[in-house]
Formats: sequence, structure tokens, C-alpha cells
Amino acid sequence: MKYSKNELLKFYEQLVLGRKYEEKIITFLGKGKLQGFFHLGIGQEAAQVGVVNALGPNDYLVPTHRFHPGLVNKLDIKKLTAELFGKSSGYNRGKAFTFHISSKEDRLLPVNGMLGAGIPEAVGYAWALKQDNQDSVVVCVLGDGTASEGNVHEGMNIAALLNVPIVFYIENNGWAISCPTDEQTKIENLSTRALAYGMTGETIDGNDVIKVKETLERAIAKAKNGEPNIVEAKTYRWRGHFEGDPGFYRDDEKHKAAMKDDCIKRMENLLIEQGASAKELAEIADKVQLLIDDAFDYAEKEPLPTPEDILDLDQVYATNLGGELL
Amino acid sequence: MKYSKNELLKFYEQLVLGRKYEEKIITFLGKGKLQGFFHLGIGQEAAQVGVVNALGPNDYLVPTHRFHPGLVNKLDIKKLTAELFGKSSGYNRGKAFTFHISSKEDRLLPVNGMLGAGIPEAVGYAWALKQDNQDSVVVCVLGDGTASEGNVHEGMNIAALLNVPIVFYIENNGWAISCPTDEQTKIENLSTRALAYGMTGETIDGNDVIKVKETLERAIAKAKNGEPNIVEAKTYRWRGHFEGDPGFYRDDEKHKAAMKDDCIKRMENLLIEQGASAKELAEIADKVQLLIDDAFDYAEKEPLPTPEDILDLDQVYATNLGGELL
Amino acid sequence: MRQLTFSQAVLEAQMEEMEKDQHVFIIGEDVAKMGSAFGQCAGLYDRFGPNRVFNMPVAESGYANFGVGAAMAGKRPIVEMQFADFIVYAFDAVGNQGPKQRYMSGGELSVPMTIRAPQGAGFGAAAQHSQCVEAWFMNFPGLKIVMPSNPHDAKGLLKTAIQDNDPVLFLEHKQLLGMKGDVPEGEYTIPLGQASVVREGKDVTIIALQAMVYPALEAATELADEGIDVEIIDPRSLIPLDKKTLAQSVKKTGRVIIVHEAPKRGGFGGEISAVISEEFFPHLKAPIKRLGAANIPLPFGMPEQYCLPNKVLITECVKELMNPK
Amino acid sequence: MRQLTFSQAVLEAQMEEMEKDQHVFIIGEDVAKMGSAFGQCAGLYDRFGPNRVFNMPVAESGYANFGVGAAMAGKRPIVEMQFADFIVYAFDAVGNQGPKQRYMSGGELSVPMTIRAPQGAGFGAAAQHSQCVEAWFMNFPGLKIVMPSNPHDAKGLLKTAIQDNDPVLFLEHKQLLGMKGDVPEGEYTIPLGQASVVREGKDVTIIALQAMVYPALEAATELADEGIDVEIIDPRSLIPLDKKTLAQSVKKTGRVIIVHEAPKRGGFGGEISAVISEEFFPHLKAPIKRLGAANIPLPFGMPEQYCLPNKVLITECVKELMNPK
Ligand SMILES: Cc1ncc(C[n+]2csc(CCOP(=O)(O)OP(=O)(O)O)c2C)c(N)n1
Ligand SMILES: Cc1ncc(C[n+]2csc(CCOP(=O)(O)OP(=O)(O)O)c2C)c(N)n1
Ligand SMILES: [Mg+2]
Ligand SMILES: [Mg+2]
Repeated sequence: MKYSKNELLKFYEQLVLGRKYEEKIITFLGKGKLQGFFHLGIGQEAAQVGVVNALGPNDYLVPTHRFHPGLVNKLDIKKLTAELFGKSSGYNRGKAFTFHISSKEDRLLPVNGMLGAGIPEAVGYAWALKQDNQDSVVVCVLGDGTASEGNVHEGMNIAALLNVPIVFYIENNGWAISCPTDEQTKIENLSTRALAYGMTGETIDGNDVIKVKETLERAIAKAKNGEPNIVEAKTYRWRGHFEGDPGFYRDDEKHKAAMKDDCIKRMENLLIEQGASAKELAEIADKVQLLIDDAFDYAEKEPLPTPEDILDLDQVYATNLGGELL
Repeated sequence: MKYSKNELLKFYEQLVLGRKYEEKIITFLGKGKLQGFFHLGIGQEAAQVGVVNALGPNDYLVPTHRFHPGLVNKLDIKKLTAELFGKSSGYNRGKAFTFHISSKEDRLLPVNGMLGAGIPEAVGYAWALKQDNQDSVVVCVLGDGTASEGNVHEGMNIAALLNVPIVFYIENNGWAISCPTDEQTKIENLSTRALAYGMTGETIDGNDVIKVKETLERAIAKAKNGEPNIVEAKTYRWRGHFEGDPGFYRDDEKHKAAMKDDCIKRMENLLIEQGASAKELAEIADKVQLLIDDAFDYAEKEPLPTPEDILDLDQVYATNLGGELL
Repeated sequence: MRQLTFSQAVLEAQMEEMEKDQHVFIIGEDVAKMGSAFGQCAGLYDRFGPNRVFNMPVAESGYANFGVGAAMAGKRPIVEMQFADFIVYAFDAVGNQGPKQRYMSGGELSVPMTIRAPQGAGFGAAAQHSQCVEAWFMNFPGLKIVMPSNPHDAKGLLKTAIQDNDPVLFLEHKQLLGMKGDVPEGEYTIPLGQASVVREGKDVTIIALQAMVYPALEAATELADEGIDVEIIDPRSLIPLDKKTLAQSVKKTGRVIIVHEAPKRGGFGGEISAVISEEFFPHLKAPIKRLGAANIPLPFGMPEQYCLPNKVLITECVKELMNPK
Repeated sequence: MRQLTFSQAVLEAQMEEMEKDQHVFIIGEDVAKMGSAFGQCAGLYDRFGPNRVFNMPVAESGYANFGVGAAMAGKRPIVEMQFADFIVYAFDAVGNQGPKQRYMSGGELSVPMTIRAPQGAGFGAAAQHSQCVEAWFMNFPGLKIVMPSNPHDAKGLLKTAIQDNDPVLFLEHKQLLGMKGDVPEGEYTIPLGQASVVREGKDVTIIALQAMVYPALEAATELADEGIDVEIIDPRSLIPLDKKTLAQSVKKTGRVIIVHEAPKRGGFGGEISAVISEEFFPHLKAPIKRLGAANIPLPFGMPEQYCLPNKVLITECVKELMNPK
């Protein structure tokens, strides 16, 4: 094993943090204490945590609407949770939610409400970084469904053409809402699309956090070298598209079978092989839970934005020319 | 030789008709007798005539703005010319020009002013034909530049997914206005894009009319069989992007070299090998010229649309609910 | 009378038209097994099978243009946008392709396509999932735009839209889709371009569509107590626009307020205000007023309410018109 | 004074801003060696090199969003649409992405991007190469819209647009790009939201932008002979809109005609008419009139003239206002 037990425990902690954070969201939704459409990434933690660990300090990330497990491992958990509650102390003063969350300080580019638009935006951002001689890469996450959008084609072609430092990371969870991947496209692996632009592409097991991390590290190095590329991580969406989706379109048997491959169980087994004890693991889970509970307590109590803050034209215009509210 | 001399002479006639038709346009533009942006296909006659010959009686064609050589071999030359003059006896009452020309009777679907939009439209049309159990295929022509549009990605993916009877025919003339193909994309052959959708693709010599025709015939048969596919024909744009384009962006040496490969010369050589005489060829050219002159004479004299025809709301709405002109 | 939700009314209109005409088919995201995000297509996949109701990849421009093409071939597509906001990707298809093919072909082609799209705020879904989109499309000749405010109108108008031989943009409102209302048994249609007088009154005319009809009604009820008699007109379609009914009302009241949910600047209120001032100016006793959302992108969550027109603002505006300072 | 064409004025504005700020760069189709379809970028590629001026693939949505991304990273992109019509593909980028990023981020991000696009009829280029696009974008808060009518204004306004920290849609008019006019030497800027009084008069106010200013001027000259004194206001930017200058004029004349080249229904005339009737109603002596193109897609060639507003129609409209039947 290339990784020490402690390193593996760190991965474990991150995966568990992702899982439990979303479980907490479910609880709060159940209590009617959260509003909004929550798209959970339960089951996809490895595919997200792996990426977050591969990013260097100068690198940027474009997440998706289903990226809470990744976000909670990258951002300040309180500020993140406040944003999910729509509170004014959230990352974007409660205006963004996971639909649009961003953080300049954390090099987190905005989630896009329009699937696909964020891809050429990320390419433009990455190009700008290169112009400014930043030693940075943008990792742009997209779903399997999103890959069908025209913007993805246009963005990838431009990235390849201009040798932009970007990695297109396709988090393939088998579904776009009710549409399984094989009703989205005829090809087996979306990384094949790389051939259409003269890039390289690779499809990996997205439930293997180490595989994801290492592949992304290589992909990032390549991109830094002026070779944008695609990595597709295959994983599986455990929940409905959003919380509340009854998922009638799903075949129960297949669904259950797919959920057998749990990235957290995998890491537990590995850790036990490496001599970790059940107690150690339980302690981690407890520690993480405290952190989460604390963040939710905090966020719940924070104030909502005031009408003045909501109607603040300086948040609409950077050069405000006396634009009229009404 | 698989083709008889007479068959070859027919190809020759078609190629010459295409060439001379556009040369006539140049003459008329020079005299100030034509308005509008003319995008000429001189040098690309084989790539167009080959396609027109491959179409079966039930098949449909979506041409481009640069398809006069193909159109003149498919449509009524007088009605076509009247349309180019914007005359009311043209195919679309003078409202379309080559920007939007279409003809239901001739199974000619509209040229699109928006590069790319015609591709998913063609897919929808072809799908409808299949639903109605028509034994028909749509051949959808697009340029190398157009292939960069998101609509092309979306349309091709949908076509592949639904096994739509369509052939995507990329007429690669090396340029999109001032942009050479290698500044449009990094890949060598645009037919590679087929892999991105689980289709097959093939790149051929577009200056070989027989090769084009035969490849398209196979492609059409395949598409009829529920296997949409891509054919890319490589040819070269001899003129500026439009008549009047000074083409400063071009390297003169390379340009001249590329023009050495003349599809008409090629056919002449082949014909002479097959025993055709210079006189026979000259006679064809003369015959074709008469036809063209006649059509231009006709079109020039035809009336322009009247204000009433231009402002006819029944040509805007099929179910006219008293829509207001002003 | 029988009560249906707006969404059920949409469903029934589609079902009836699909029964009648085998050329009608439905495409969109999650329209098949899932029956659409708000149930508008529930059960249609089972009933009509995968050739009449099928999912498209997440490619709005592609499948809207697919609809345009199929329509030119004689089909009658219903193209669903899951949220109206996503129509920005199909802007060309909906405004610049479908509506122009007929004229560009000299009247030879036609595009009998219906684009259905649920729009509007109310779910706190932030700046890109809450918009009203009608104003974006008002400057495209060839397109018709329908915006019903209740299940009864939705069914009658959608059937007309599907039967129409031109592209029709049929906008549902997300907040209304679950709303119940009277829907008679049996077939009926409502012509486009026919306004409905939602409430008769003699003092002030409020012109409102879709979700805005309801705060207007509440305001009218309150104002009645104060002796102000409000007339509410729901044009139901913006293109064509029923100027006759507007004229009758303006002649009676001489005072007009136009209410829409989209941002005030650039909303359809401008068009209607201009039509009224152009054609019925002599009857006006007061400035024509518009109420729309604040000119800012909508925020996430409940605070979106700070941006939207509501009963209070409507009431104030009516009073201002009746008692000018 | 020195004379430049509109296109040269655009070129000069870009050149000066690029000299001053290395973050300014230009992308589009054929902007590099070809220097744009109408010469707006002639020579900039040679001067600033391939990292500051470069061609994009034929992918309008892709490169407009590329601009949004680069702008968020601190660059100041100028994104050229070859013809404004093609902006339908970049509708999301221009209306729904760039203008909203700031608000959606709670004020943290900004998108200092200029979108330049030549629009309008006059070349007989039919239904998809002749449109005026401004009205499509008027309902997107966060976006500014500029439409200059002469070289002088073009230069001053474009420089302001490039310096502005928000997305600005800068619309050129194809018919004006070759037009010559006075452009002073040396640097100057014109603020957005400041109308210009093109001609002073006391009887009727004509509000016109871009190409429509000229038939309005011709009409005014003719009408002067008949003793009718026309004032012409060119708002120059639609967002922000200079209501003050409009107010002054309306107070003086009490009669307003708004002229635009886009189809009348759904054009910006509605917005301006509504603003005037809302805010300056007591000063109106006559109905506010709008002149716009016929509500049909434009045909190919010379016959497009049958659809467009012109001097004769403007003259008639003024007379009608002065002598109501
Ligand atoms: C342009 C656009 N179209 C549709 C949607 C609605 N939508 C939100 S998530 C989603 C599914 C996306 O699938 P995928 O990219 O695989 O991501 P996943 O949800 O599986 O993580 C859809 C269709 C949207 N937000 N934007
Ligand atoms: C959406 C759109 N973008 C740009 C244009 C302008 N334009 C017309 S032809 C052309 C070049 C197209 O290149 P290609 O597809 O290779 O066709 P070719 O002209 O070489 O035949 C461009 C950019 C357009 N008509 N539509
Ligand atoms: Mg997915
Ligand atoms: Mg080409």
C-alpha cells in the first residue's frame, strides 16, 4: 500500500464527512427546516473527494449542483451551510444556494444553473490564468447528462485549440434525472469524446477515491503542460434526482445492485486490512458528526438577508450608473 | 472503368454546369445586376455534384449557402435563378435567396442562415420520415466551420441515439471565411467526430465526383438501415468567402497550389482517356452555357415581389389570427 | 363542476389531441417514464408508447430544432422545456427558426409546433430557475405567445395551440401547476387572442396574466371595501393580443395598471402600455402604470418575495391612480 | 474636424483601450487577420498579436461564455458577433450568464465584458442577417445596452463600455459602419445614460436611435418648411435610459414619436412609451406613437424597404399628431 494508514484515515474522514453532511440535509429537509431543491451526491463521495484532494493550492474548481460532498471538504463548513440555508452569512450572502455557489478566496468558480454554460466559462477562466502566467489549472466538473449540451462541444473544442490548462471531469453517475446514460448517448465511455477534439481521455472507477485522486493529479499535470484532457469517473447516484423525487422511473433491482458498490465500505475494508480498528473509524464518524451538527446549528440561527441586501443594486452592477430598481 | 463514356460525360456536364453557372453569377455581379452576398462553390463542384447524384428519388437534401453547383443540377434552373435575383417567380417568391432557399417538390430542405441550426432540424425531419415509414434519407450538408457549432453536437448525438436515417455530409473546403480548418479544430479529419456519438465516419477526396457519389450511396444505404453516419469530403474553396472578399488573410502560394487540383480537369483527363474528343467536351460546355444564359435572361426580366406580396401575412402565419402588420 | 389541477388540464389537452391526431408527439427532458417535472405528461408514455412520447438528451437547442424539422415534415411536435429558463438555449429555435420558416420559404412551409414551458418564481429557485420568459420573444414575428392563468383556460388554449399551424409558445406557471379549478368534461377550445374579463369593475383596469391575476383579485376584493371598483382583464395570449376587450375596459375606466412578474424594465407591460396609449389615449384619465419585479436577478429562497409585485403594491398603485397627489 | 467612419471610430476606441489596459482582448470570428467583417478590428492583430486578438471557431455560445469566464478572472474581453443576428446562440451568455454572475455571487464577481455586434437592415440580407436585436435583451437585469448613431458617439461610448465593470451590449448598425463623421483627436469618453439632443424643436419629440436618427432628421427638415418644429432625441443607450432629457423634451412638446427599425410589436418603443406615459403623462397633448418595422420577418433584397420605417412614414406620423383627425 502506497498510502499510510493515517493518509487512508484522512480519506475516510473526508468521505464520511461528505456522506453525513448530506444525511444531515435529509434530516433537516424532513423537519421542514430547509428550502430549495437539493441534489444529493450520496454514493458519489469518492468521485468528489478524490478530485478535491488532487487540486493544488493554485488550482480552481467548477463544481456541479450535486457536489456537496466535495464542497464540504473544500470550503468552510459553516459558511457553506449558511449558504444552503439562504442566510446572509453564506458564501454568496444567501443568494446562490448550490445552484450558483462560488468563492473567490477558495478558487471555487460558480456552479451554473444552466447545465453546460459553465464549461466554456471555465475554459475562458483557465485561458486567462495562462495569460497571466499563473501556475494554475481549472478542473471543470460536469455530469453525464450535461455532456449532451452544445456548450460542452464548443468549450472542449476551444480548450483543445488554445491548449488551455483545464481538466474536464465527467462525474458519470448513470443518470440525468430519469434518463439513464444509455438514453443520453450511444457511446459506452464519455471520455471517448476527447478524440473529437484531439485531446486525451480516460474512464476510471469513480468509487475508488485513490484512483480518482491519482488520475486527476496526472490529468492536472498534463493540463498544466498545455494538454487539456477529459477524465470520466463512473459512479452511481443513490438518491432520486432531487430530494423528493420518488424515482418511479427506476428499476429497483438494478438500483439495489448498483448501490452495493459503496465507496465508504470500500475504504473501511481497506483500512481494516491496514490495521485500523472499528473504534478508530467510529471516532472519526463522531468527530465529523459534531462538526456538521455545529454548522447546522450555526446556519439555522443566522439571519436571512434583509430586503435592503436583496435589493442592493451594487450587487447587480459593479459600475452602477444609477440603474433603477423599479 | 466502371462507368461508360456517356455516364462520364453526364458527370462532366454537371460539373461544367456548376462551374459556369457560378461564373455567370460573377459576370452579373460585375455588371451590378445582382444584389446579395454570393458564396461561390467554384472548385467544389465534384463534392456537390457527387452528392446530388447519389440521392434517390425519395431522399432529401439540406444544402448550404455555398451550394449553387449542386442546386443548379437539382432544381429548375430558371426558378433557381429567379430566386437568386430575388424575383417573385423564384422558388420562394424571392424571399429566400441562397440564404434560405427550399423546395418542397424537390425535397430540398431550407438552407439555414444560422450555421448549425439546420442540423438538428434535418434530424427531426428525417425522424419524421421514418415514423411515416417513408423509404427516405436526409443528406444534411455542412461546412468544416459549421462543425464547431453546438447544434451539430446535439443534432448528431440525437440522430445516433434514435437511429435516424440521415447522412451528415461535411463539405470541408479548408476555410470558414478567413479561418483555416486547423484554426477551427485540432483534429485532422472531422469524420472522427462520429466516434463521439457511436456512429461511423469516413473522410474522402471531395474532388473525385465518382468517389463522392459512390461513398454517399453507401452512406445513404447505411442510414436507411438505421445507421446515421458522417462523410467528410475534402475539397478547396477557390474564391473568397463571398464575392467581394479580397482574401488578404490567404497565403497566395498555398492557395495556388491547392487550386491545381481541379475536379473538372480531372474529369476531362479521365474522359480523354476514355476516348472523348475535345470537340465533344466543347459542345457540352456550349450547351450548358446556353441553358445558363437563358435562365439569367429570364430571371433578369421577371418582376420583383410587390409590396402586397412582401407584406402578405398569410406567408407569415399558416393560421392567421388577424395578426397585425403594424 | 369537475376540478382538475392546471397540470392535469395540460395533460388532458395533450392526451385528447394525441388521440385525435397521430402526428402529435411530445419530446423533452423526462417527459417519458417520469411524465415531466410537474406531471404534465404523466401516463402519456404508457398510453402512446415510445414513438409518441420520448426523452431527449439534455440538449435544448437540439431538440427544439428537432421539433422544427419534424413540424416541417408534417408532424405536430409538442416540445417541453423542463423549466422555461432553459429556453435561452433554444432561443434561436423558438424565435428565429420555427416562426420564420414559413415566410422565408415564401409561404410553402409551416411549423405547427407547440413549445410548452413552466416559468416563474415562487419556489425560491434563484436567478436561473425562476424567470418569466415571455418578453424575450415578443419581437419575433411569426410566433404566438400564450400564458393561461387557470386550468380551464390552460386546457382550452393548449388544444388550440396544438391545432394551430404555427409555432406557439405556451407558457405554464410553476406556481399554478398544482392549482385546482373547474374544467368541464368533454372537448372545448379557446381561441387565441381572446381576453377574459376576470372581474368587472368601472374605476380601474388591471391587466394581468398568469400568476399575477391572483394578487390582482385579492387587491380588487380589498379595494371594493373601500368603494373602488376594479376591473381585471386577463389577455390570456400576448400574441395575438385582444385589443378590443382592452379598448372596452379602458373606455370604461380610463385608468390602467399592467402587472407582470418579470422585471419591470423590458417586460411585456411596455408593449401593452404603448398599445393603449397609442390607440386609446383620449380615454385615459390617468397615467398608465406598470408593476413588475425589481430590475434585479432573483435571489435564492423566500427573499425573492422582496422583488416581486404583490397585493399590497397593486392596492397602493390603484389608490394612487384614484387619488393622484 | 477630423473625419472617421463609424467602423474606424470603433477601431480607434478599441486600440486606445487595448494600449492602456493589457487585460483588454478581442475574440470573435475573423477578427484577427481579416480584421472583422466590417473592418472594426483592422490591424489590431498585427499590433497586439495573437494573444490579444484571436479568432474563435464558429461557436458563438462557446466563445461568448469564454468571455464571461475570462472576465470573471479579471480580463476585459471584447466579444464580437460577426452579425448581431448570431447572438441568438449566445443569448444565454449575453443575457443570463454575464449579467447575473455578480448578483448570484452576492456581489463578489464581476463581468467586465463588452459584446460588440453589428445589426440592422439595409443590405437586403433577409430574415436572419438583418435584425435589430436590442429588444430581446431588455428584460435581463444586469446588462447595459448601447446603440450609437454616429462615429463620434461610437468612439466615446465604446471606450466607456470597455471601461465599464459590467457586461455591455454594444450594438453597431451595419448601415452606419461606413458612415463618416467628425471625431475629435485625442481621448474622450461619453457616459452611458446620457441622451443627445440631435435637433432642438418645440412641437414634436422624435425619439430615435442608430440608423433611424437619419430619416427622422430628413423628416424634420421637410417639416420645418411646413412650420412644424421637430425635436430629435437620441438616447444613445437604452439601459441606462436618460429619462431626464426625455422629460425635458416631453414637457416642451407634449407630443412623442418613438422610431425603431426592429418590428413594432415587442420593440423597445414599448418600454420608452410606457416610461413616458407613466412618468410624464400630465404633459402629453397627444397619444405617444411608435413607428417600427412591419411585424414580419424581413425578406431578401431591396423589398425589405417595404417593411421598414422611413422619412415618409415619420413625416405622416408627425402631421397626424399635429393635426389630429
Ligand atoms: C440547460 C439546463 N437544462 C436542464 C436543466 C435541468 N437539470 C438539472 S440537473 C439535470 C440532470 C443533469 O444530469 P447530469 O449532468 O448527469 O448531472 P447529475 O444531476 O446526474 O449530477 C437536469 C436535466 C438545467 N438545469 N439546465
Ligand atoms: C451562427 C452563424 N455564425 C456565423 C455565421 C457567418 N458565417 C457565414 S458562412 C461562415 C463560414 C462557415 O464556414 P463553413 O461551415 O466551413 O462553410 P463554407 O462557408 O466554407 O462553405 C460564417 C462564419 C452564420 N451565418 N451563422
Ligand atoms: Mg448524471
Ligand atoms: Mg468551409
